Amino acid sequence: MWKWLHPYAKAEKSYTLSGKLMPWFLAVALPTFIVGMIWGLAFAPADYQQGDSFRIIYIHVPAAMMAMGAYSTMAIAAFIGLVWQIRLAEMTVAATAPIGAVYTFIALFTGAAWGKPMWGAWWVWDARLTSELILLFVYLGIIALYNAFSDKVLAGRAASILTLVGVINLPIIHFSVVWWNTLHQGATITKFDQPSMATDMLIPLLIMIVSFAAFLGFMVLYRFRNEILQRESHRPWVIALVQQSSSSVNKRG
Amino acid sequence: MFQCKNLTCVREERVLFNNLNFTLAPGEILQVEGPNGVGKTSLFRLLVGLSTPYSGEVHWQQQNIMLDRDSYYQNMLYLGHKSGVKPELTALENLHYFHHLFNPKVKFDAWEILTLVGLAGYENVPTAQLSAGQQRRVALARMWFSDCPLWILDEPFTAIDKNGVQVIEKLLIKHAEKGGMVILTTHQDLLLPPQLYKKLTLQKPAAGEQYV
Amino acid sequence: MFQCKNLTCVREERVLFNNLNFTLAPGEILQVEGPNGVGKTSLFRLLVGLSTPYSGEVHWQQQNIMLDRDSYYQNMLYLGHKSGVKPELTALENLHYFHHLFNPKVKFDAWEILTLVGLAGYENVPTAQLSAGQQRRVALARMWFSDCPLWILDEPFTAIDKNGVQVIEKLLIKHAEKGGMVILTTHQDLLLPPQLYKKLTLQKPAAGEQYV
Amino acid sequence: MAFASWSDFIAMGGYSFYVWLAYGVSLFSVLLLVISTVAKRKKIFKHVEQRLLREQRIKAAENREGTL
Amino acid sequence: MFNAFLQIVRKELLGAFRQQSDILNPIWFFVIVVTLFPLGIGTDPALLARIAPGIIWVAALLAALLSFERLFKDDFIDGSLEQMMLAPQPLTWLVSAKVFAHWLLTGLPILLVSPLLAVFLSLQENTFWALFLTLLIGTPILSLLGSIGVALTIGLRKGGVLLSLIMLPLSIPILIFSTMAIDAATFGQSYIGLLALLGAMLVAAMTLAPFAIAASLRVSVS
Amino acid sequence: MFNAFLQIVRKELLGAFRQQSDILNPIWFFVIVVTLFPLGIGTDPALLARIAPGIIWVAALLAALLSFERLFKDDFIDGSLEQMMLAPQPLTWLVSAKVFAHWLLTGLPILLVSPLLAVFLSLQENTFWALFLTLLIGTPILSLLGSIGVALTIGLRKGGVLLSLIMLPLSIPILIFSTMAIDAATFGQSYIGLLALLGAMLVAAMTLAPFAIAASLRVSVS
Ligand code: HEM
Ligand SMILES: Nc1ncnc2c1ncn2[C@@H]1O[C@H](COP(=O)(O)OP(=O)(O)OP(=O)(O)O)[C@@H](O)[C@H]1O
Ligand SMILES: Nc1ncnc2c1ncn2[C@@H]1O[C@H](COP(=O)(O)OP(=O)(O)OP(=O)(O)O)[C@@H](O)[C@H]1O
Ligand SMILES: [Mg+2]
Ligand SMILES: [Mg+2]
Repeated sequence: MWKWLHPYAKAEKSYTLSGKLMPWFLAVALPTFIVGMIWGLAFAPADYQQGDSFRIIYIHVPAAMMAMGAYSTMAIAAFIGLVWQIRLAEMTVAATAPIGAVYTFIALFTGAAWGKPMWGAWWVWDARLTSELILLFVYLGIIALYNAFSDKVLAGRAASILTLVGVINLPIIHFSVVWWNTLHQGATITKFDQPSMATDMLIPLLIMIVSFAAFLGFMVLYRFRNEILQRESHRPWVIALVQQSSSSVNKRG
Repeated sequence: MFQCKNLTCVREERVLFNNLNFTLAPGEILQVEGPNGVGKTSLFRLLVGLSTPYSGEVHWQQQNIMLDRDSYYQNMLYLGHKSGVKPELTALENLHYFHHLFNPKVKFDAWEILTLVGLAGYENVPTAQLSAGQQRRVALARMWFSDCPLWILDEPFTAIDKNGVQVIEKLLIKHAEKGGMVILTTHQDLLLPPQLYKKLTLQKPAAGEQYV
Repeated sequence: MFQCKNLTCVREERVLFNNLNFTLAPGEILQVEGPNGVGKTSLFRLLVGLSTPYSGEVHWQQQNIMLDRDSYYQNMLYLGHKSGVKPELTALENLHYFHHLFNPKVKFDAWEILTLVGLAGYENVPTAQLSAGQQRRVALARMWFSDCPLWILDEPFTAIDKNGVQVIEKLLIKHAEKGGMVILTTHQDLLLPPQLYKKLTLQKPAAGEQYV
Repeated sequence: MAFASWSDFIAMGGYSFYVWLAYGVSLFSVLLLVISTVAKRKKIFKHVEQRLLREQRIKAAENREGTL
Repeated sequence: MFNAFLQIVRKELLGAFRQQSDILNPIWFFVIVVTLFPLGIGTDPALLARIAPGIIWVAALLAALLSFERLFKDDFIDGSLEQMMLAPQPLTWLVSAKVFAHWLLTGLPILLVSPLLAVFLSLQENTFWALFLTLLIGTPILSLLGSIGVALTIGLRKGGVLLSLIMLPLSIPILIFSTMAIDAATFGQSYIGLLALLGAMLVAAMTLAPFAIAASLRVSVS
Repeated sequence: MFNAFLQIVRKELLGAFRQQSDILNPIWFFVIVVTLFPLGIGTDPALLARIAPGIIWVAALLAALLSFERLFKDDFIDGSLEQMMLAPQPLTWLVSAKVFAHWLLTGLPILLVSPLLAVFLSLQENTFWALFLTLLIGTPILSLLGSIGVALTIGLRKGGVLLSLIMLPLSIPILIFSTMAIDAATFGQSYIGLLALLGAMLVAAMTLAPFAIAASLRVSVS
């Protein structure tokens, strides 16, 4: 697709393109977030077993799902980047990792805050929980590796390799509930044929999932643009951009 | 035939050189010159395929070296700033290892070669216990039994004494006479007669070329 | 006054030199010469007190250096094969550290000195990302703000380009003119006029002196 | 509306601590992510400006005599 | 090509035997870690036997980890790694030789001392055999996975602890399956399925890891 | 003289902060090791709580161990160690600064994350405090003892595992007293005596170790 472009122009083109896409993602993420959160917190009915503590689900589940989603994105991007030698794909990997890590952290933390009232402990060594913790470690490893390289082209490639190697953990996370008997809930919403959840509860959850996904997209694009700027900072167009922004600041102040 | 086509090197956001071109034919010696930090080592690491250029290609016998590393490496000997000698092994063991890994088909007598590089009597001392110059000599010994036509030497004379430098220069001439090629850097003046070698002087990019 | 009295060095059962004596007065430059592996670095490590001699003593101002290290080290600057520069710190940070640890009383402007050693513009780059010669320059920069009268330099010119070598030699002369002393080794010929420096040539011990 | 009053809403059926803690920490960490991302962009811009200055310094130093 | 493989293994072993303590080091480390636990936890034999397999496995993991530095780092510093990357043989192949040598120097010794430790920690015979088999299959996987980690972190100064950060999550699956197999053995159940799973992981690692290692090296050494 | 001390500490911290991950690394390693155990041993909270102090202590020991290499080894390789030995200040003093920096970069972070781990391993409050206090007194001793080990092994290539051999036996007394104190706390007994003992060891180590380190360095770097 990019073949007809001048090799140096790819990055600049993707920079502008992603800049154009960003507002759209934000336009989805923000309203859905507000609607979903108000609906979930105030309007959805309380669970007959868990009472109002179940409202944590509206961040817990989207965060957990998108944590895995982010990793899958990274794995695909890493594969593309390494096989077809596309540097932009490697940048995507680096751009996504911190967001995935934050989502994973949120899933873990909200899970813990939910577990205390439900199971009576902040933490148990349950398969689902443990595998989520491992996912967090994998994310942190990728981020640390990326930051440790000073040459960001090499850093991107190293992070991509590690991402692919880390894929072995994905099936373990996914099947952990099947393999071990566990305290944690099995699939409830992903059984599409017969969702075992009241629609009143389900709809805000779906809205929140959309919101989290759109926000993921927005942040990936933002960070992706950062990566491009950082790596291309010896190119005339970046320097023009910098000089432009600093002069506009001067005008204002 | 060794060709360097439109090579551009960018390190940490700085352009070191831009669109570098040169060709080396059999029998030629090329000295790459330039002040500290101009990019000689960076260039050499591109030439041997240890790092990937920002743009441009290096060709060996009309073939991009990145596409066929093995056949390139069968014909190329690189000695860098780091010597690649294992300090806990003796000089003899190091040579044997190099021989088996790089030039398994060449017949050679390790003791003889160690004598030639001035290490007679030190054959069985762990390399870590040799002096800086002696350690360097163990690495340089590879030139004495290499059958590769292309030698790429990054400051081969560091830590070598005067007599040693002369001996190595003679070896380079002999190699070129047999149809080999040599690319080297050094901050000392070569003692070779000027008609025997070409020079390539790297310079800091001019103001207009700082950004690509 | 720097004196080296009956120094004998034995390494791994081999005698490197035997009963070495020399004296250095203020304003003198001494070049220690000799082929690879003759024992120059070993000698220097004895002179600075990093290793203990087999026999003999080193005196600074009539005082054995081993007995009063602190006052000796206040007056001595040593640069060895290894540069002592921390690769993860920038050139600037390295200089500040050296300044505080070795010459806290000297007033100095680190930016100015880095410009003098040719590192203008590289002040805030981690040293690991500099070229071999540039890293060496960070270490050598200490000579520009050192107030120590005695400099002991083991191959200070390695990896330094031609222009750099000249500048350093000028600095050495200036140091000697101010009453300083310099002991150095190098395999390159010094460009200084011969009356400005003395030479000490180390030789392999003759057959009779191989065992002490 | 699942709650009768504001105070009911805040109380979250007795689970207020856990629910609000979960929401609070989540929002906070997302906010941190956003802030650090925006700051990163600013940092890159400043870095490039500094580099431009640095290049000027190199130019100036090239004209000086007697440097190593 | 086989010759190159043998030469590399020979060089590694020679270097290790020259530094005599090097061969014994992983064993000693392993033994010391295993003896630390009874000190830290208490000496109740039933408790010890219960946690023994876990401890032995964690100790094996840490011993492997500690010795990884030497696998590539020294070679990187003295430049012999970059020379290896310029050898006219496929890098994947040469890299496999290094990993094999690493296993010979760390995995194998651990296997050899494991009977001794079984006695120390009052393991039963059945449990011991499960432990031994999982170690036999698991330690090569550790060597392979760890090598990827080292290859990625080699160019970085102070990659040491970063390496553990990268490697531990990757080796957790092996740890989990191994201890599951050992638990099964303790309760007299069949654990052949889990062993087969580990075996499959070994085969996968053996075929894929050399490529990952070679690619990582090309990134780190540049 | 104080200035020299501060400068060395500053240099170490700067270097660690430059490599941002470097500060977090000991913590992460520590956290990961602690999570390995439940995976290897089983997830029964009562069992975990029982062996938790032992695990945390062993993990602290290993984290310290892994980070020792960097304390002097890097300095040795790049020659800044020999420069430090030529500085016009007492070597014992400079060496203390390095040890202090090491503790700031490994011991302190471990103290800071220990509450988190207490939650993971379901520790009780009383036990946790005993653990915290023993770590507070014990980790500086580890840093001091370990430095002697590094200083001794530094000139040797591949001293890494040798170091652990030297250091682990030295640190066993600390481990034993600490776990005794924690056990006492668990059973509600007073453990002040044991803490005092540890404190005495700390004072002894602080006064004597710098001399041992300096002397070892003079031997190793020659
Ligand atoms: C630290 C603790 C916890 C962690 C790490 C955690 C992790 C996860 C993960 C990874 C998922 C999978 C999302 C997906 O299907 O992609 C999930 C889903 C879910 N979790 Fe948790 N969880 C924790 C605690 C809890 C608690 C305490 C509860 C409730 C009592 C809970 C209820 C749920 C529910 C209902 C789902 C949706 C399941 C589905 O439809 O697939 N979680 N959690
Ligand atoms: N660490 C060591 N252990 C044992 N012997 C050593 C050690 N270092 C050097 N030697 C021996 O001491 C002799 C002198 O070494 P030294 O490094 O002093 O030589 P040098 O004159 O500095 O040589 P160069 O010009 O190569 O730097 C050498 O022959 C060497 O074999
Ligand atoms: N690892 C690295 N990472 C980033 N930049 C580097 C790295 N190594 C070198 N550079 C930069 O690249 C430039 C060229 O370095 P290089 O080592 O190629 O110089 P050189 O010509 O070999 O110099 P010397 O004569 O000192 O060996 C230097 O200005 C340096 O700042
Ligand atoms: Mg160079
Ligand atoms: Mg020398």
